[in-house]
Amino acid sequence: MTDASLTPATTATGTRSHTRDIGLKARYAAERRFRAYGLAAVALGLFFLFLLLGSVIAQGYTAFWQTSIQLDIEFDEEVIDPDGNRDSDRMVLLTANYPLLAQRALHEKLGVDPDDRAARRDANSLLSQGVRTQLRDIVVSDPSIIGTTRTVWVLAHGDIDSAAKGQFDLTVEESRRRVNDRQLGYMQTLEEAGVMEGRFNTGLFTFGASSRPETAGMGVAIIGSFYMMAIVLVLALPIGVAASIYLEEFAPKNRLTDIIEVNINNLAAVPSIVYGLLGLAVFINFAGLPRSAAVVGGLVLTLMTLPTIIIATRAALKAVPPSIRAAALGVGASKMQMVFHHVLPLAAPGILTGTIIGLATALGETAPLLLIGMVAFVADYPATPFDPSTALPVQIYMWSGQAERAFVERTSGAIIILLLFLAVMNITAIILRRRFERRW
Amino acid sequence: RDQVSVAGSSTVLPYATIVAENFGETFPDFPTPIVESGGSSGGLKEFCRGVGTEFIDIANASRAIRDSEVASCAEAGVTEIQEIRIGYDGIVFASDINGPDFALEPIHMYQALAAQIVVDGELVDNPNETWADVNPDFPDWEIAAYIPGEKHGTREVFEEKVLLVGCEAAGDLQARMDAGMDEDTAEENCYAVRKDGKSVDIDGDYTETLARIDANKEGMGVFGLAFYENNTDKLKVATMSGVTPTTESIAAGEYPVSRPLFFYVKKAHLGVIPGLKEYVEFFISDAMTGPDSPLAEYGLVAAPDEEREATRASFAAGETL
Amino acid sequence: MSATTIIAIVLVIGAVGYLAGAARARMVVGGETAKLHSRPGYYGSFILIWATLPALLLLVAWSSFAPVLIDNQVRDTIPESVRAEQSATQQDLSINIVEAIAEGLRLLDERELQQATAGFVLLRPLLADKGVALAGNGEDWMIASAQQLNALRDTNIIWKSIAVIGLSIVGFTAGLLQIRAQLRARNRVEGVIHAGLVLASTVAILTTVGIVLSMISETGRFFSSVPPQEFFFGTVWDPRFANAEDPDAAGQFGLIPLLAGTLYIAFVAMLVAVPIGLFAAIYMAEYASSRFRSIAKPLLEVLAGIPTIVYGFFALVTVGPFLRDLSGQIAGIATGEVSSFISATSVLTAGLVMGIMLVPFVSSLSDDIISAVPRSMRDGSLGLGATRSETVKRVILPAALPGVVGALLMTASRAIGETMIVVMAAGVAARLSINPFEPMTTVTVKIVSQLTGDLEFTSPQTLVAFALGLTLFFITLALNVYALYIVRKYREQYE
Amino acid sequence: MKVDTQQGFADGTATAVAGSNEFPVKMDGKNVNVFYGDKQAIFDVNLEIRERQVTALIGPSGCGKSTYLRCLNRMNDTIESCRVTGLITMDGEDIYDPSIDVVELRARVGMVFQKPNPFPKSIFENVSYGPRIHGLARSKADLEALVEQSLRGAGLWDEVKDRLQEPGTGLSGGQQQRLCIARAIAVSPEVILMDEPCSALDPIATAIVEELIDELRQNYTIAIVTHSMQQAARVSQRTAMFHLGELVEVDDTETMFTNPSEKRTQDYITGRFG
Amino acid sequence: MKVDTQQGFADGTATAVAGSNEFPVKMDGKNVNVFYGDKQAIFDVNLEIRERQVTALIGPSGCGKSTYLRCLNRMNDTIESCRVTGLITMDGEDIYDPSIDVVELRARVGMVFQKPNPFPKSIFENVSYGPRIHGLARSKADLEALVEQSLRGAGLWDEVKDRLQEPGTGLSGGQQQRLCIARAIAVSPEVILMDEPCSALDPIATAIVEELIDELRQNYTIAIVTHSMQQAARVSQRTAMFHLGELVEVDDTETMFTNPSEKRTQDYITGRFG
Ligand SMILES: Nc1ncnc2c1ncn2[C@@H]1O[C@H](COP(=O)(O)OP(=O)(O)OP(=O)(O)O)[C@@H](O)[C@H]1O
Ligand SMILES: Nc1ncnc2c1ncn2[C@@H]1O[C@H](COP(=O)(O)OP(=O)(O)OP(=O)(O)O)[C@@H](O)[C@H]1O
Ligand SMILES: [Mg+2]
Ligand SMILES: [Mg+2]
Repeated sequence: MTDASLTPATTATGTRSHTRDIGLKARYAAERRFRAYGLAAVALGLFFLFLLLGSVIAQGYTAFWQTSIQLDIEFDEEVIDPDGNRDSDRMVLLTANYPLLAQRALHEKLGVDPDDRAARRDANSLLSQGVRTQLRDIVVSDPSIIGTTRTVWVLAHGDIDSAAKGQFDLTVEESRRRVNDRQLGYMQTLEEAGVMEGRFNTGLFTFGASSRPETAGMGVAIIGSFYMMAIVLVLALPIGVAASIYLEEFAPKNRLTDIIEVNINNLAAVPSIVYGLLGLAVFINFAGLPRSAAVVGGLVLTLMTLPTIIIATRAALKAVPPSIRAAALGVGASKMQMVFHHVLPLAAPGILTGTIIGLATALGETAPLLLIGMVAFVADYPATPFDPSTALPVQIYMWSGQAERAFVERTSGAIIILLLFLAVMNITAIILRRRFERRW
Repeated sequence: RDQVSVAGSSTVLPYATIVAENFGETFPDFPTPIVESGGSSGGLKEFCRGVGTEFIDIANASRAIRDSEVASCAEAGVTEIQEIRIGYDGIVFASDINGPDFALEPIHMYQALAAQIVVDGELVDNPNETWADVNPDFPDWEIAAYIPGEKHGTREVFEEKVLLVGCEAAGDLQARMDAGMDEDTAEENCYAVRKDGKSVDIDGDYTETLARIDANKEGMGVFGLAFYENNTDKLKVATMSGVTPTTESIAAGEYPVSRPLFFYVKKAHLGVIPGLKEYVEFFISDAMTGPDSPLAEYGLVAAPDEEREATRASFAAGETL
Repeated sequence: MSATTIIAIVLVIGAVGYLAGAARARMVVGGETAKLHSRPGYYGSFILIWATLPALLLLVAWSSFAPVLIDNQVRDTIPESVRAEQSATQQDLSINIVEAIAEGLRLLDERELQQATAGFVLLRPLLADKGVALAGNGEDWMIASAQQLNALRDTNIIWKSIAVIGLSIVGFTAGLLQIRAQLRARNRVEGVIHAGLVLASTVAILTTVGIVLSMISETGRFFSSVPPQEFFFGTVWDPRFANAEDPDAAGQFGLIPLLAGTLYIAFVAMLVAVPIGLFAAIYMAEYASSRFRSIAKPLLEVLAGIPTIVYGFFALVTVGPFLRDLSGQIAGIATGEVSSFISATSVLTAGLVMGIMLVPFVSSLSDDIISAVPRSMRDGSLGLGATRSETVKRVILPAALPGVVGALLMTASRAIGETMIVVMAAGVAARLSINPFEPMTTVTVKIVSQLTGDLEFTSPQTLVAFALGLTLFFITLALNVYALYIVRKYREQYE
Repeated sequence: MKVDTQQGFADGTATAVAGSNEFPVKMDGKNVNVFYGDKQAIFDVNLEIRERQVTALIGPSGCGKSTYLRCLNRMNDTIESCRVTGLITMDGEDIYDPSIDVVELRARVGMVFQKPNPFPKSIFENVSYGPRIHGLARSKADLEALVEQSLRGAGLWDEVKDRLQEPGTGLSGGQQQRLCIARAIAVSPEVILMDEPCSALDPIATAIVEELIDELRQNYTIAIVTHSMQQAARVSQRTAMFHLGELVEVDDTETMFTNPSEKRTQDYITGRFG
Repeated sequence: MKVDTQQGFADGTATAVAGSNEFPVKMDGKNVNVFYGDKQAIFDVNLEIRERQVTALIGPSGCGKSTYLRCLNRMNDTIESCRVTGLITMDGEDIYDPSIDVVELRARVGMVFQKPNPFPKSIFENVSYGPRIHGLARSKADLEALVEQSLRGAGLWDEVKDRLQEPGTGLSGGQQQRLCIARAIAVSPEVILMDEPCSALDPIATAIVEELIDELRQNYTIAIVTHSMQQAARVSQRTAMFHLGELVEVDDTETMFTNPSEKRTQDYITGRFG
């Protein structure tokens, strides 16, 4: 021990007191600035979020209402089954001229002169062409209805829907509008009679793809996305966590693991469309899985999500303090037990965060699906993940390219639905994270 | 596989989906066909992968199949391909509804958009800044044209039917050839588009072009006729060579800028995939592609009667490429 | 018996095996489990693995090979006459019809079956009634083939069930016989888990191999028509227009402008995302109350989940015009002449919007990493009279640096791979420029547009997408190698 | 077990000062209560720390010594659930007063912790950290000199002088703790709080540190938590005895160890309870 | 500073055994060298740990005590850069032999670390973890009894019996370390390695633990690293003195402290070098 140790104290003696200048004012200013930057950053992030959400919701909330018309439809046997052989030939009920039933009912309601062809055309085009399937489904499910009159809400045409929501600029001259003045008059008549109103658009959730906005829905896409997310979750989470555990806890630190590590980081950077090429080559052309199927989409998205999950999981595993590992090993736990009993639970919040981010990215991804045939028009519900289906972002992407005005709001409506999906995932994650999160 | 599988051009996609949807409703026994988007190139590529249920049946295309593609198809065993022409797609120029009318000639577009034009006998980088520079009748708007990106088939039509024609009309093609270029080079040079930001390529679809015009009220965009007809309250269409684009004027051949749309069917699949034959027949029936059909209503320019008749006959006869 | 039933049975055997193994282990030592090498549960798992793993592997192998064998046998039933006139691909199609018929035949009852065997013409309406659509090209011989196919399938299923379930039982017994007190059951079970972990981590390698393989042949074709030096060092991207001096070339495929655009836009995006994200993370980890954090963090994460196409529209209709008009105003104030120096589509717009999207990638990951820095580090610094911000800047961030760098790398990767935002916000014009107010484009945009365009798919114009993809792949690979090196060099472990 | 208090005094008394009244009060706690959430850890403690003296806080594990010590430089502020009531003053000023600056306070009241917590940086940066943020060194040479002095002060210089740029976390436990002491004295605080600073040190290092503490006492006020009654006896002039969050007794160390007035103190220092 | 070894012996000799030859060798190290990367931390050490004895490892900070101790249950395996050469046997078996199951070894050779490292779980789970994975308790009641017994053994039972379900990390430093001791003895290992187990404990808890160590000696073999020569003298029967990675001397504790044969040992225990 030398006496040199005392010099700091002695040199400081004279000035040492709370008058010592430690630049407090500037440092506090810096502190406040720093804190303000932080708060500003969070606020900015949230501001952008709300700006985005606000604009989406403002544009899309109307999509949840669909203009419908209440008609008293007479299921006239003369129209449906003029020859009366519906029992022997099932095609009769399937191919009957159902739109005529609705048109007649509408003409009656509007008092359209049956001889005025132009007026009839205008009136007919108030109705969606979807009435055919709507009425057909009613009749096929209960043929005894033939001959009776029922009150049915039928969908209005997409243009009428847009007009009713005020999305057409009515100041432009009539010939430039999708809806002419006579039709506007009809609409007013129906509205005043209380038989035309915006009703909750359940079809948006249940219908499959359609070229007509009023009968287009996210049903197939929701199922497809659901299948894909389930596949991604079931495959990517365990594989990703297992790979991370191996790399972080078991793998010897050598060239090979370095290569794997670089590889994984790189896979996270590979543009998503390249995964589409991969999926096409491997899953469709090599493994022979069907095109347009959710299973292929799920596999492709799994591969795409894996790096994200692995990177986040490894970071989370790394953050578990070594003393916990030593403690577990010290009481004679095997490495496997150490990992599964102690390290993994402590890393769970981080893993969850990574998984959610990965899943969210996968949920919103379009480009790779383009190459495996999922950016497609699919009208029928997929029964299994092996049947053709689409996905939520694909539906958004496809609708966003449609010409009809009514698709504009539906695109935003679809985005809202996608965000709801996302919100559900996030809330689940928060709940799970709450349960796992421990500070030490 | 029990449903028809279609892939290809995004221009044909809306028509194909209308047909598919109606097909599904009209033939309840057959599942609704799957129609993929992905570009003519992507569609034909899938189409040419081979014959068998794991491959698609129909490729939609907004251009005719190329010889090299046919060859590549044949290599994979896709030898019998039936070509079906479904109608025409009109290409229109439109600007914001509140702007002035444009009476365009190809030469105006050429002078506004070409990378290089001939000024005083010299080939120089395009000096025109505003539409008024091109034609004093036009408004004093800074030139901002939203044209289809090079990936689009529409671009080619635009180049050949507008820029090249304009180039010739201006005498610039000749001037270039006089300057020592051979004809091909001169033509390519004619329709090379300026890259100084006055002309913006759009690789997305027409909604994007519309959004750009919404954002820049002094912009001029290229649209498909169908898209324009759905947005007549927002867009004002320009005449080309004095003709207003309508289905009628295009069908009559008066409006110059249009292109045919196609789809290609694997003959080998016809008897194998349930509903494929029916789908094709349904597609080319007058009920779908005739002048009063839903497709025409949507904006497809129906082919003349005799052409449709010929198409049907050729399909029924099983003619292949 | 369907595959799922077989799997279920095997799993049941496995479950029984688990119980049996544990019970047997206890029995061997007469209840004194302390004498066992491992806990009884491990013996149970040992049997579980023996009973299920080989059987399921067999099932997978069987299920992938048997259809090929069956297919061959069914092909043998194709009449000579047909075989003579049909090409191999046509036979494939015929087999397809046979399979459809076979499916349909299963739906028929005895009487109908009699009817059906009569001929295809009769069969078709019969099946149509059952909702099975058949194509028109069927022939009579196919019905026999279809019956043969059904028969083969039935036998196959029987044998498959017997073999798989048998193997499961054999495994069960074999496992049970091995149980001794000294059996290192835990080590064995952990060995299997370890193998599983190794297998999982090879997925990453396989993916890489798959990606390279799926692009390499097309890239080769591209380079056979376009010389590599023209692609890698070309400064003009204009694939449809040949260089005026060289009319033979298919076009100009200069990578440089795309690469420059990619890096430029990613750089601007990181310039936005890193400060916002990092500051947000710091605020949430160090200053915010846990309540605030628990609300703000998931909200910010929503930003990451919004599909990029939405951001694209946001850029197109909101941010782009806003910046353009703003620049007009500024120019107006500065020079008196209102001319926007920022285009509506520009590097700045794309970078800005992409940056917003990337904020949660930076913030969430960094927040977790920063929170993981041990408390004693904070105490040490605060105890010396450091302010919180000094503690963060000088102690916590350096300690968390490797993790944060990892998070940033991941973010940068996303920026480089992003497509939709760039398409809409920066345009598709491939230009070489250093002005951030003008449009540029990126490699990914061109990959997508060349792939999904209307150009000829055999032409270099389309094939270039593969070359671009592969190039991007190797560039990011090089970047990652470098990043790993940097992280290694500066890694400092705490505790 | 019998604890030999005599032996400790052989050293302790050598530096102890006769009357303690001549030392003014530096820090004073009045009716201090500390709560962790609902749980009270300190009950109504009144304890003064005298200037230029070493005050030792002793007591069984969990009795609140660390907690009380952490109140003195408001390190408890950093624990969200922790709440302090009562009055704690330094030179007569309420240190919990809103006008008091906690950073300045902590710069004046330094701290060495129970677990060594070097920063994951180089040894040099560990020590220079404090002077640097407070701007105590005018030049690089100044800083280097200051680092050397501090490391010498902590008896670590000879061991690390050749590897100042290596990470502080690579040192052994004892070396790490001495590094932390060096780090604390580098900012020359008025008061130094030490929470079992020697619990990870070997006797030789402990002796060095104890000697150092004794020297520091010339200029600084020191409060030290220790488990070793020998150590308390050796280095401190006043000793406070805690038990179950209460202050049992506080007195001159000599009195305390020879003639405690409380039964509990007596029992504790003779090892009779715990 | 003068260290009073006499005092320590008052306790130590009470339990010490006359001749140490009657104790068979439990663990034996022959020519042990340990490297951290290129840096050698242990040089050619030959040290045997005798059955049912307490062997103390002493020496100045950084001399390699912890490193040697960690070789004995192969905890060093977990440090990537660490390499061990030479032969270490337990009951005559080479513990570095590939056929040896390292998990089994660690179950037989328990460890208590320098820094308390409870799991971030409840107190009960902390203690019951070992017995659970080794299947040492047949029933829940068994387990509870075992936990209680272990906690009592570590002198912690009375303090935590009402809050067994609270997290172990919420305890004070000393309590945490005692929890770790309880956790280690809960699996009843053959050998217990303790790395400064008492450095965070107060004298009362230390006395309890020392008493415990003395009791454990009846059935277990113990190696303990300590900085306190009094402690070494009190609890150990054999003492090994390390310096700069070398084993300076090993002998019966009594001989070592009264009549060391090496000058360095003499100097160290009288506090003359470090
Ligand atoms: N962060 C905390 N949250 C809740 N309780 C705490 C916290 N820190 C300490 N305690 C409790 O407060 C009491 C006093 O703890 P403190 O650390 O002050 O004891 P100590 O006298 O320093 O003990 P030791 O000598 O073991 O360090 C203990 O009962 C402890 O469990
Ligand atoms: N993980 C490690 N990597 C590199 N060097 C290490 C590591 N652990 C210890 N050392 C070095 O090995 C030497 C011996 O360290 P060890 O921890 O065994 O000392 P010790 O005798 O236990 O000291 P203390 O009493 O301070 O705990 C020291 O010089 C130390 O710096
Ligand atoms: Mg304490
Ligand atoms: Mg040590």
